[in-house]
Amino acid sequence: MIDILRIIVDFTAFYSIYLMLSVSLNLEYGYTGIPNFGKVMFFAGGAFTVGAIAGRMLAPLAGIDLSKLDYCMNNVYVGSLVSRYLAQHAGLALAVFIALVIAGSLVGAFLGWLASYPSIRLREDYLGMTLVVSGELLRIVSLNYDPLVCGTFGAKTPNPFSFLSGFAMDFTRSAFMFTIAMLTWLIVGRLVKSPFGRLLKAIREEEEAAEALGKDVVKVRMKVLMLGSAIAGAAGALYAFYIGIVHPSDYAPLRTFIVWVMVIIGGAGNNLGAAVGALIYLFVDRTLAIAKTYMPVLPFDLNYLTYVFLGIILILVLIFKPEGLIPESLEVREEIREEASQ
Amino acid sequence: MPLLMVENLKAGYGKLQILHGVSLNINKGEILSVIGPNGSGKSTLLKSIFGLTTIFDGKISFKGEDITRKKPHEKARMGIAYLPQTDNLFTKLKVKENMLLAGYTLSESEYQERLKEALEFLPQVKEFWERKVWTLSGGERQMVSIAMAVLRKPELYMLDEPTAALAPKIARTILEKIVQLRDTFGAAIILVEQNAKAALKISDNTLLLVAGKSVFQGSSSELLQNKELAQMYLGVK
Amino acid sequence: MVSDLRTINVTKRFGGITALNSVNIRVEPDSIVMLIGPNGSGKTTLINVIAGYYKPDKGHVLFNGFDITGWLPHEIFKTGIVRTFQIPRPFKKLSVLDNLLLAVRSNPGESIINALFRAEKWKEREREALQKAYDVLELLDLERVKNKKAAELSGGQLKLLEIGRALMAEPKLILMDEPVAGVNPSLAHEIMDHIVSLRNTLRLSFLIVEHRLDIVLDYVDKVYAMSHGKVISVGKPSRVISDPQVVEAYLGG
Amino acid sequence: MFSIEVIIDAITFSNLIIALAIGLTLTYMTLKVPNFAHGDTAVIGIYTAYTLTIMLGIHPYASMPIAFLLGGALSIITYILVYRVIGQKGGSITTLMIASIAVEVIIRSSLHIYADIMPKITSTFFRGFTFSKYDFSIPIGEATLPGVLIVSTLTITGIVVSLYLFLTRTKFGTAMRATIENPSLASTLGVDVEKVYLVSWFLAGGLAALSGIFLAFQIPSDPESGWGLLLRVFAASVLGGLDNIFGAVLGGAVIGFSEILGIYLLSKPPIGLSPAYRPAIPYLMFILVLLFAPKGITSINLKKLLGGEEKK
Repeated sequence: MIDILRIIVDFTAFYSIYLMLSVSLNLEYGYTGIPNFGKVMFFAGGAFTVGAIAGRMLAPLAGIDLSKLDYCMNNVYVGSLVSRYLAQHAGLALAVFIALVIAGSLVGAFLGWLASYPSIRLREDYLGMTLVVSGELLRIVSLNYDPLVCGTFGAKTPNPFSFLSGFAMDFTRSAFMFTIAMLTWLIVGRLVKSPFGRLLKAIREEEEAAEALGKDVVKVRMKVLMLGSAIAGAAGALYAFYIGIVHPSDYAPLRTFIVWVMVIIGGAGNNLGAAVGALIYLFVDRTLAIAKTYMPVLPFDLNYLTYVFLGIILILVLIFKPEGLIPESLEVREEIREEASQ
Repeated sequence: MPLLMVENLKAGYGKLQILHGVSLNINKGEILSVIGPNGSGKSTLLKSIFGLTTIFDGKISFKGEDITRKKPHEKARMGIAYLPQTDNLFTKLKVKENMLLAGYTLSESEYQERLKEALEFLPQVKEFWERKVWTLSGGERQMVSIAMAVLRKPELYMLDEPTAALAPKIARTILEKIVQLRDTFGAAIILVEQNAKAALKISDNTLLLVAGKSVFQGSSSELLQNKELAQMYLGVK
Repeated sequence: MVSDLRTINVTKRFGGITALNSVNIRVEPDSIVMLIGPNGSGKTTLINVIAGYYKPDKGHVLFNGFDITGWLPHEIFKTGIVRTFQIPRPFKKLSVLDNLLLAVRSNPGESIINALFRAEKWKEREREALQKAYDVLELLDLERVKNKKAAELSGGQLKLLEIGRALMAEPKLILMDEPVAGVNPSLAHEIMDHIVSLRNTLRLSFLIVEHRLDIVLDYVDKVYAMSHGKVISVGKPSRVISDPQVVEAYLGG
Repeated sequence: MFSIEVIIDAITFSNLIIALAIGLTLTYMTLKVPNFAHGDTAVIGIYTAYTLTIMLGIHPYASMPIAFLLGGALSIITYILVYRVIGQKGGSITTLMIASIAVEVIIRSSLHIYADIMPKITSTFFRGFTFSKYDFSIPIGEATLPGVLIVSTLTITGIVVSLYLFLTRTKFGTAMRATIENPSLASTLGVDVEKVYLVSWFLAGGLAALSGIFLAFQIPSDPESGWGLLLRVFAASVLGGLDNIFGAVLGGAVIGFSEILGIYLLSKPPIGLSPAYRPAIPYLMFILVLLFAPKGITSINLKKLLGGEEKK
């Protein structure tokens, strides 16, 4: 019984992270038409923020003098001491958790602002390539520049939920993550139903006509990329805390691909589609991961087969159901209409 | 039997109807000029005959055969050459490469023979034989595109504003060449012209198009004497 | 509503071609002004310069005395000049109603913060906009299709929607690029009737580029004829179309 | 300033990037979409050669024609099954790019599965191998020229020259260039546009697989090698303007040389940068090119030099 609960709790944590990523890509691509092929960069931005700051910032509190020892060589040790310290200070631990998630989203937003510079000027194909390359550039720098997240060592992240233990800890952590993810989903859902969401679709459909109607297209695109990247950054921070270590090689372009799979299968331009897409992906992924432990030993890593399947499914959807499972809906604006007729 | 016959053609782009019933006839060895203010559907008429628009209603027959629903390349093979106003040449390619492509479907010996004919007709083309098209002037380009058409020996030429944006002197040379096309090859030519006066001078018959409808159809001299031409042309009455 | 547009010696070159050569026009308050001329005479270029899509090489565009030369399209919109496109550019996947609502001037709901947290700021505005949109729908006879995707409209309806969006924007001056091209004559006359009544009731001004002289001429106050980037004739419609220079330009002398 | 070894490295590496950039540009010109699976096609060539070497004892250089055919065939298959279908259904550029990324993931993951399975059959590692032990070398004076330098230089020169002759001297080659510029005009003249596209994709895939083999003579290869190559090839092709094959040659040379010579200089004192930053050089160049010369170096210079007209 506890096994199933554990699986559900673990699933919820992952779902929270992927939900945020797919919601943010859907906002950018589905609603505004920005093909963000560098999603992983903003996700990494948030995770690196946690990896770079958390251990170093809290070490003095745990009684460690970082001037006397090499942080990167000892960061696992430092991390566990910090976690032990946080276990005694639940309030501080949660404050650190929230603060770093916010910091991660700010860093994401900053990277989004940087990326918006080319994204305003470039055609979609060039933009796609640029964002992929930028993401790889960040990964190479982070792999080799130790002061960031200790390069190939990776940086241990302290566990802000160490004041609890066992299932209670896992449950609380997942509950926190899920709350943040649901809030994000609801907020974005509210946003895309508002006149702002309508404006995004208009820019996606006909940029010049939107300009002719007085819309500052450049500024709106910039805002969207910053908001989407802030969400991705927060997701990265949550992921860093959840996994317990930030390792640059974890932030490979394949992650971007997975988010695209979720958005396309779920249905671009529909906030519910993003949630459903993430659910479907995660269900397939987790089921296979669990099945793996019960299966006879395969002559190859099952993950690769999963990716082959995902790729094929994605192509089939693009060919036969390009609008996704839950297509974009036509906004009828019932509520306001009724009020208006009164 | 006329070479080409268009009956009550209604056509446009997607849902947008531009032609609201146009009819015309043209015989071998005849120049028909299509004139009218812009926006009246002159270019659309040529495109529709060639099969590049949505046809809602009407009939197009060529040499007695119904070609209303035929595809452009089939019409090209039947002997209709359509020279659009722009994008009628490969600008990044040399003139000689453009000519080679005009004879793409011909055998080598046939190609050489036709090329000789085409260059006899338009000897000027030899002067810029090795140059890339984008380095040519507008008039030179027009020469090349006519030479490309001649190479394919069509029975019907459809020329969309061949003198647009050309200096008057060069425009006259092009119009002279068009007359020669008729006289040398006995071809039929539909000529869309903005410059109505110049077109009327060289054409046998004229079709005046206003707002997607044929307003006048008949001999050019008749129209030239018509005092109300100007008013009709402007589409005021 | 005040609206006085002038261009002063506006010149625009593309490469070696002078598309506009020192053009001076004026659209007086409460007037319908028409631009005519053969292909390539520079009419649409002039519209694009006024609407901010091109920057002129020389000259000025003045609106109500303000120099708006070189402003960006969305800045020009804020002054009260609204344009329509020759080929309609609807937001295809949005409903007709949403297409209209999008044209609302400085909608507070189009900011992220307001959209999320200050519904009271924009709901009211949205309600007003909706009332107005219904008026526009009725005016243009588009009520039946209000909840259809714009992509499903006919060509004529798209033309009307294009005008509808301009009306929603509380314009002072509407620049219209071929509003009745490709529209059947009875609808075209209706559109022109609307334009006249808008001029009379809302006191809007119009600058219209159109080739369908047969339809439009009767409705306009003043005509500018252009040829090769220059204004060659100006005045009452009847005068301009009988001007030998204009006829000559059209026939290509 | 540079030792002969560094120069040799730079030439060999540039040859590879040039060959790949030519192929990427060819397919880009047909669909206007960057083919994300292009780098993986090169790795398919590597694995083809490696498998033939391990199992049949065929020398990697001798496998080049087989790799060429296999890469070309695979490239055509993906074009027909994926890009053409989506294109005909009216898919946007972004849709085609997503599909291309999906193809990339499928090929790369399949290569991983292959690299997992094969060692169990052949008892040999299928990751991190090189062909260097199969290479020959020619001593010239003080230096030793590795075989891959000679073979790759001859091959790439041969390819560029024959491609040039094919595109400019043959009727079909001329038709290819014409189709790329204006497909609808070409089709009205009787050119089979579809055939042109198939040939382009075949050549692109074939060239990639064939030249991929050179990479394994220089550095250890595995299924991930294609991704890093791809991004360098993006840089090279974009630098070349993505609209002409000879721009791709120039772009490939510039990127290849800057990477090898650049990291050599930067890793020496006083800077002493870690050589692991090597890929950052082409990536940075890519971003700079897009920000400051988005149409590529060749297009700008050509236009200014020849005083050509502006084209929309």
